Amino acid sequence: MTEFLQQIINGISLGSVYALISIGYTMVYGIIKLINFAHCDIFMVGAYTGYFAITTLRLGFIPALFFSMAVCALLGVVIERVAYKPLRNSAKETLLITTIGVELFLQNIIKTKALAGPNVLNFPEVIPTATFKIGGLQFSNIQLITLGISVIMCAALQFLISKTNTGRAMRATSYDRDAAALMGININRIISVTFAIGSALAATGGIVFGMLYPKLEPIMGVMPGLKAFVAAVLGGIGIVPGAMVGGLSIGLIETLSKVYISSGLSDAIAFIILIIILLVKPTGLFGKRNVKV
Amino acid sequence: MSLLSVKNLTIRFGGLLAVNDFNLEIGEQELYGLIGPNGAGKTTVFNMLTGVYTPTGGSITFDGERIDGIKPYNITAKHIARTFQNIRLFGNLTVLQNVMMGYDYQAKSGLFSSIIRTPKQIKEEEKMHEDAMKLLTIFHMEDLAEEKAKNLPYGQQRRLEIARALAANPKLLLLDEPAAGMNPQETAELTELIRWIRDEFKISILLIEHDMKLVMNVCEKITVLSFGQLLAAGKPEEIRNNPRVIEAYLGKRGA
Amino acid sequence: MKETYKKYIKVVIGLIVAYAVFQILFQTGMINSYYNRIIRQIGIFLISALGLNLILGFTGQFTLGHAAFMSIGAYTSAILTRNFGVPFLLALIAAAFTAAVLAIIIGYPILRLTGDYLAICTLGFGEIVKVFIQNVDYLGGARGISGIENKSGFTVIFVLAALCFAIIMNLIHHSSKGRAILSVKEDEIAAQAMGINTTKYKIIAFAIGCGMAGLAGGLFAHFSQFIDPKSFDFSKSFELMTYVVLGGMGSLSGTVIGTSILIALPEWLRGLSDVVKEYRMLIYAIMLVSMMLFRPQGIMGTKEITVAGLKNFFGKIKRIFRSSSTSVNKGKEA
Amino acid sequence: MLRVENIDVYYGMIHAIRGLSLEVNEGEIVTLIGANGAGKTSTLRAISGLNPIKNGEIFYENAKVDSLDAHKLVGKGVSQVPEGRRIFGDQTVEENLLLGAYLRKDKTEAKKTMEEVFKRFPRILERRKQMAGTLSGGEQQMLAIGRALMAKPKLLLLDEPSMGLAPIIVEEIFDIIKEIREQGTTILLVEQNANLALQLADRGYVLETGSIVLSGNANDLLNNEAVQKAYLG
Amino acid sequence: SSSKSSSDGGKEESAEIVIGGVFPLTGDIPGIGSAMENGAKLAVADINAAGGVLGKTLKLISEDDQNQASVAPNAISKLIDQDKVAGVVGTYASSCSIPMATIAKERGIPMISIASTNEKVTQEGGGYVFRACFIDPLQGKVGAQFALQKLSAAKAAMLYDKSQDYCVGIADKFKTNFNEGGGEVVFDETYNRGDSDFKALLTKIAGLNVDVLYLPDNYSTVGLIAKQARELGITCAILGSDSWSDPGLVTVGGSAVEGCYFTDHVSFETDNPKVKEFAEKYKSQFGSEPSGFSVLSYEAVLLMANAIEKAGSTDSSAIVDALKATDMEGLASNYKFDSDNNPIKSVVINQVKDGKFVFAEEIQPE
Ligand SMILES: Nc1ncnc2c1ncn2[C@@H]1O[C@H](COP(=O)(O)OP(=O)(O)OP(=O)(O)O)[C@@H](O)[C@H]1O
Ligand SMILES: Nc1ncnc2c1ncn2[C@@H]1O[C@H](COP(=O)(O)OP(=O)(O)OP(=O)(O)O)[C@@H](O)[C@H]1O
Ligand SMILES: [Mg+2]
Ligand SMILES: [Mg+2]
Repeated sequence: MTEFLQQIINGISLGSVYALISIGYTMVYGIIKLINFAHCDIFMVGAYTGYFAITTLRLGFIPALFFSMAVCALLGVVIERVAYKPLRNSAKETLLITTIGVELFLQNIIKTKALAGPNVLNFPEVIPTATFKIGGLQFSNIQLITLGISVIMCAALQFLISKTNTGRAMRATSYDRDAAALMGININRIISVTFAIGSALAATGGIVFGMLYPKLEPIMGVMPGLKAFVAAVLGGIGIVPGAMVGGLSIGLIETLSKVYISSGLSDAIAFIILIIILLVKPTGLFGKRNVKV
Repeated sequence: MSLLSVKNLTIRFGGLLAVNDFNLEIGEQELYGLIGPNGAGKTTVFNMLTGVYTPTGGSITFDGERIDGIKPYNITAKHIARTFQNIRLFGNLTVLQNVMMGYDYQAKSGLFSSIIRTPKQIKEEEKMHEDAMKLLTIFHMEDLAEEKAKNLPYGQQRRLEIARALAANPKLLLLDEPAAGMNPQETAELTELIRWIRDEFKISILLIEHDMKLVMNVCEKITVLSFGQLLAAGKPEEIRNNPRVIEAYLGKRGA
Repeated sequence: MKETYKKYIKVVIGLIVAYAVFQILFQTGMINSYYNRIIRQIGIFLISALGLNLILGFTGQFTLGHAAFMSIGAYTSAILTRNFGVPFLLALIAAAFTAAVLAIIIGYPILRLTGDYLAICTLGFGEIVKVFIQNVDYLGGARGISGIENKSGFTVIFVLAALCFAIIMNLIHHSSKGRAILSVKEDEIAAQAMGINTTKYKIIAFAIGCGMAGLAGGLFAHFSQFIDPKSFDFSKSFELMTYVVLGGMGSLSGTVIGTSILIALPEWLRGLSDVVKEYRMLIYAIMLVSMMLFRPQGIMGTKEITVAGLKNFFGKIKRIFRSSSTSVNKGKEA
Repeated sequence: MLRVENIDVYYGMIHAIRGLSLEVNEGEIVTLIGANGAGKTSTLRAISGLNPIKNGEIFYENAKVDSLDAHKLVGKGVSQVPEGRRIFGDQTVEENLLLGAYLRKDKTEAKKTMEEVFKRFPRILERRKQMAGTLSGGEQQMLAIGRALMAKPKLLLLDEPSMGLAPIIVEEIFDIIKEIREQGTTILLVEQNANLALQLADRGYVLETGSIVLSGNANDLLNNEAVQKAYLG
Repeated sequence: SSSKSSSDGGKEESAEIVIGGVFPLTGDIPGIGSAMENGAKLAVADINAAGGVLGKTLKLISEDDQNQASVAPNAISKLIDQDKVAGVVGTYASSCSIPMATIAKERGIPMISIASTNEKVTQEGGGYVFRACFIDPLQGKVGAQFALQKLSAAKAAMLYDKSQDYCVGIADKFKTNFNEGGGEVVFDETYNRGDSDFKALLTKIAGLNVDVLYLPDNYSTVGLIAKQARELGITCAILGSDSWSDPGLVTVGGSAVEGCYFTDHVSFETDNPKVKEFAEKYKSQFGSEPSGFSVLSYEAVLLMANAIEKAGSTDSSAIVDALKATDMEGLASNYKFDSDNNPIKSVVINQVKDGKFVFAEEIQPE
């Protein structure tokens, strides 16, 4: 029983990492209908930036976090302006390929000698790990911080999107750009803001990830990114609370199936569950379907 | 016997009762109008007739057969065709291809003969091509055959949609606001076209329209729908003078 | 009808000429084994990409699991030839067939999904296939299968690629079934209103496309002589999609061009200076993005290379250079 | 107030607007009528900055505005009800209205305007929390007008507001247009329904294949034989 | 169609002898790729400094295989058909070396795999393919022996990447040998490529009280696993394989890998002056620590050069014959090939001490 509860804690901890990445994913998707595969590489850049902020610039945790968020926000905006904006009216497959191109670019540029080099780096221990034990159950302060950050980010983002003027403008831009412009919305700015926020979130994810799993390498974003993408879809793409729930679910499913069903098949099990859920709810757990003929 | 018989048709969207206990009878080769205020549920009725929505209650009988609840593509095979309120052409296909789409479900050639192109398949394809061109000629659109549908002006798109629906060989044609966005001159032409279609193809037409001139000119019978409910039914003159219709829909000047 | 057949004869003659030219170049050593290898690789992935174009470009179904069907074909044919001594061509047919059947089985439930939801399901299917192979010892697990016979020569690849090209061309551009498939991409609701069972056509296109992937997988197994599950993961599916999108979704000749460029490009970059070599994948990424920015609709858009189009093109070049140029018929028709 | 001089608009190779000029004075209702594809919508989109113009100039309140981004013009008091309504289908009716007041700083004033809009369109009030995408065509048109009014525009551009509406609503909408003008908003009205439009307007322009072929006093146009034949049926 | 070696005729005139190198320079393990390439470069430099091969300068052309099975054959094909190399060294992953081996066989060009431990590599090479490293069965066996005898382990747990041929191969051999040797593998579970969180399975292991935890995977992943294991209170010995052999192990694993053992090809903390000199040169030239793979790569080039010298020409069958007859002193070990073209050489066991890989044991194959 204790072990089961411990596994639940493990699952939630893993899931909150997925959720954190997933939230940013889903937000960018929700606003510009773009599966931004480069998101997980901005996540990677976020982790590396955090690394340099802490080791080279000798910043503390919070300043390093903000530094990394700022760098990634800027990076996100630049990527959007250079690589995505000219393709706004193109087929979404075209954009998808471009995001994959950007992804390859980021992965390959980070490992050049001028930047991080090809070797793995170790994310420094900015916050000393403290482990708590309660009745045989064990968890660390970093795990708590991760969960806390993802819940707060999720709530803040959801509030921003659903309740504020900027959020409405984001949704309007996503729905119909010309009509949004006729409302006086500066759509280029809104899209930039969206990317800035999404990328800053990715940076947060990167740093938290680095603290939990202190290993930095150029492809570090790929697998968590894929899982986060799955989480976003599971929750209903574009829906922030959905991404949160999706992330936690994937974390739990992965952990429990690994331990109690088969470690070799756990990824397959996670996907099978995803497919089944989508067959029952074709637009994800929280997705809505609007067909008007 | 009537061609289409709708009894107690009802549909609910969550809490909203969009159409409630609606009845409609359309005879062979009849020109029938369905009017009513915005949001009354007219398009929703079309969607139920064509299987896009499944009714929550009531029955639809067409040509002596229950058709409620069956798939849209099967309903087409039972010879009901429609146009859409917001034009839904295959924008990236040519005008000709759009019309040929109407014949496609009637094609005999299988997948395999399509891939290897048997003589029979080639002949069938050529025949369809011919028929489609004929239909386009009738609509004075033969010159536009190779144009992409999305590049046509609005009015032409509406006409193309009607042509495409006719290619599907309907006994009942449903037109959802065919005159929307047309000027009086074009509307007058459309009036003629609708009558001509009925006579030439010997089919019934059910028409949703807000242009009263068109409706009153063309339709032999009219049903008025308001808030999902049947408000009145009858000949154009009866409807025009029905005070409830005037109050709910026509307005003082409109009458 | 006569015209149709006349056109076909022309195309066949064009293909034979093209084949002969290649063979001469191989035999005389003007194309060395390395280039021969790259050309065969292009041919194999072209077959898969053509199938993907049918699904993605013509039917508008967003799939990210195409490589998985290649792996199904690859394993089927490898096991058949290696463990059961089945003749190569028969094994290829079995590879295509198995992939197609599996496509129908999984396509039936999941093709009801749309857009990105379909994408993630197909991606998930791909991962499931990969994990499955990893866990089955008979299939070699993660260690893969080696010692597969080298059978995928230029001739068989050339013939099969031409065949797949022709199948899609005939289907899409000259038949009711093809229009039905196209209409699914354009507007499903309108297509249903035209009496088209959209689910059925989605499944048909999916099965044909995945069958081609299976065929390509079978060829790949007997080309690489070694297969492992990693080689067919989702990044390979993305790669295939890149070929299709760069060439132009809905253009078969575009797929030929896209596949050729994107397989040749990283190889070409090998041949350059050491500096280029060091940044090879970085340059590849930049070029990929630039190409998409430069031609968002793909190199060919939805157009095909036609004899008339080529004549026109060469005519223009002629006019520019004002000199007589020998016009080579590439022999692809529209 | 608004002066369009000699503009050209292209869509790729298509020359949609050819040297068009028109003028709208403060307080006027001016109507632009013409057949399908004549270029009415293209003109409005050019004015509001959604379509770039090739040649010519556009002045609004004596300032050159033809190179401004679309959203900037809204800040200067020009609102548009676009053709085909273009409401934000995945937001509620209320949110759509709030978006109409996107640039307004005074939230309490905006609230007031919303009350007025609801008073004018009670149907919309009923559906305040409903997703706009599930409204019927007519309801959506009302919402689109209401949304434009939320910006308290000085100049309102209306693109076929009667399209797809029940006769009684068309009446209502034309009454509203009149009222809006009476409250001091200048209106440029694009219509297929030339009859109604000309009855309402002070002046009118007739557009054919991208150029103005006729213009003048609304009454004169109503009685013009050519106009009657082509546009009044 | 197989063509005969083409490096004759005009080649004799040229002042260079060209060999090819294939390394995973991009892809998921660029760190290992560059460690390998650097080792090969140093070998070429040393050989040329000592007068080259057959009196000519040795030249290395490196190609990238992206650590992908579908790319690697293109890389070797380019080297053979385009650059007309006399022989090829490379690469890291067995899944890349195997399809490369079939091409080497087809074209009749000698190839020395640097670090691919799957037995198949040389089997598919039809006599043309050799390797510089030991093979999986040996490594798994030695690991098991060491655990049983030196660590006195009775219960073992294994945790490895199910998707990596390398991990699966070794784990399998370890299990067989450990069980046969009287121990019991009580936990045999896997994770997937790219996983970073291993707590679920480690929690399970923590409850089993095993004596040794066997982790045959790349150094970077292993560093994370060890860390999480220690956090969960797993204090038993941890044992690994040659893919631990990179300074990155300590970078990531930190104090968690302290005291762990792993099977390796070489130990840098020995009295062997050659190895010491190599490490010095490497550091001064490339600014980073060499790994076991740098040494293997160096030795592979040495083997190839040695064979060409012995063969007296770049004729491929002569080189192959010379390779078969190899008796050469490498950096760390003596090279002789068995009938399967695998080197008969000892396995080193290293231990992590104060962040350094310290020699613990050398086990000779019987
Ligand atoms: N899918 C749906 N979900 C929720 N409500 C819907 C849906 N489809 C239609 N409705 C509602 O049903 C009612 C009837 O809509 P319908 O489109 O049938 O009206 P209509 O009579 O065609 O109006 P108009 O003349 O304006 O087109 C409307 O109030 C609409 O909001
Ligand atoms: N996005 C576009 N791309 C290409 N051509 C276009 C585009 N929009 C409009 N056109 C063309 O420009 C011309 C003018 O179109 P516009 O929409 O301005 O006409 P309109 O007078 O508003 O017609 P309607 O009464 O149908 O609304 C037409 O020939 C139309 O086909
Ligand atoms: Mg309607
Ligand atoms: Mg218009």
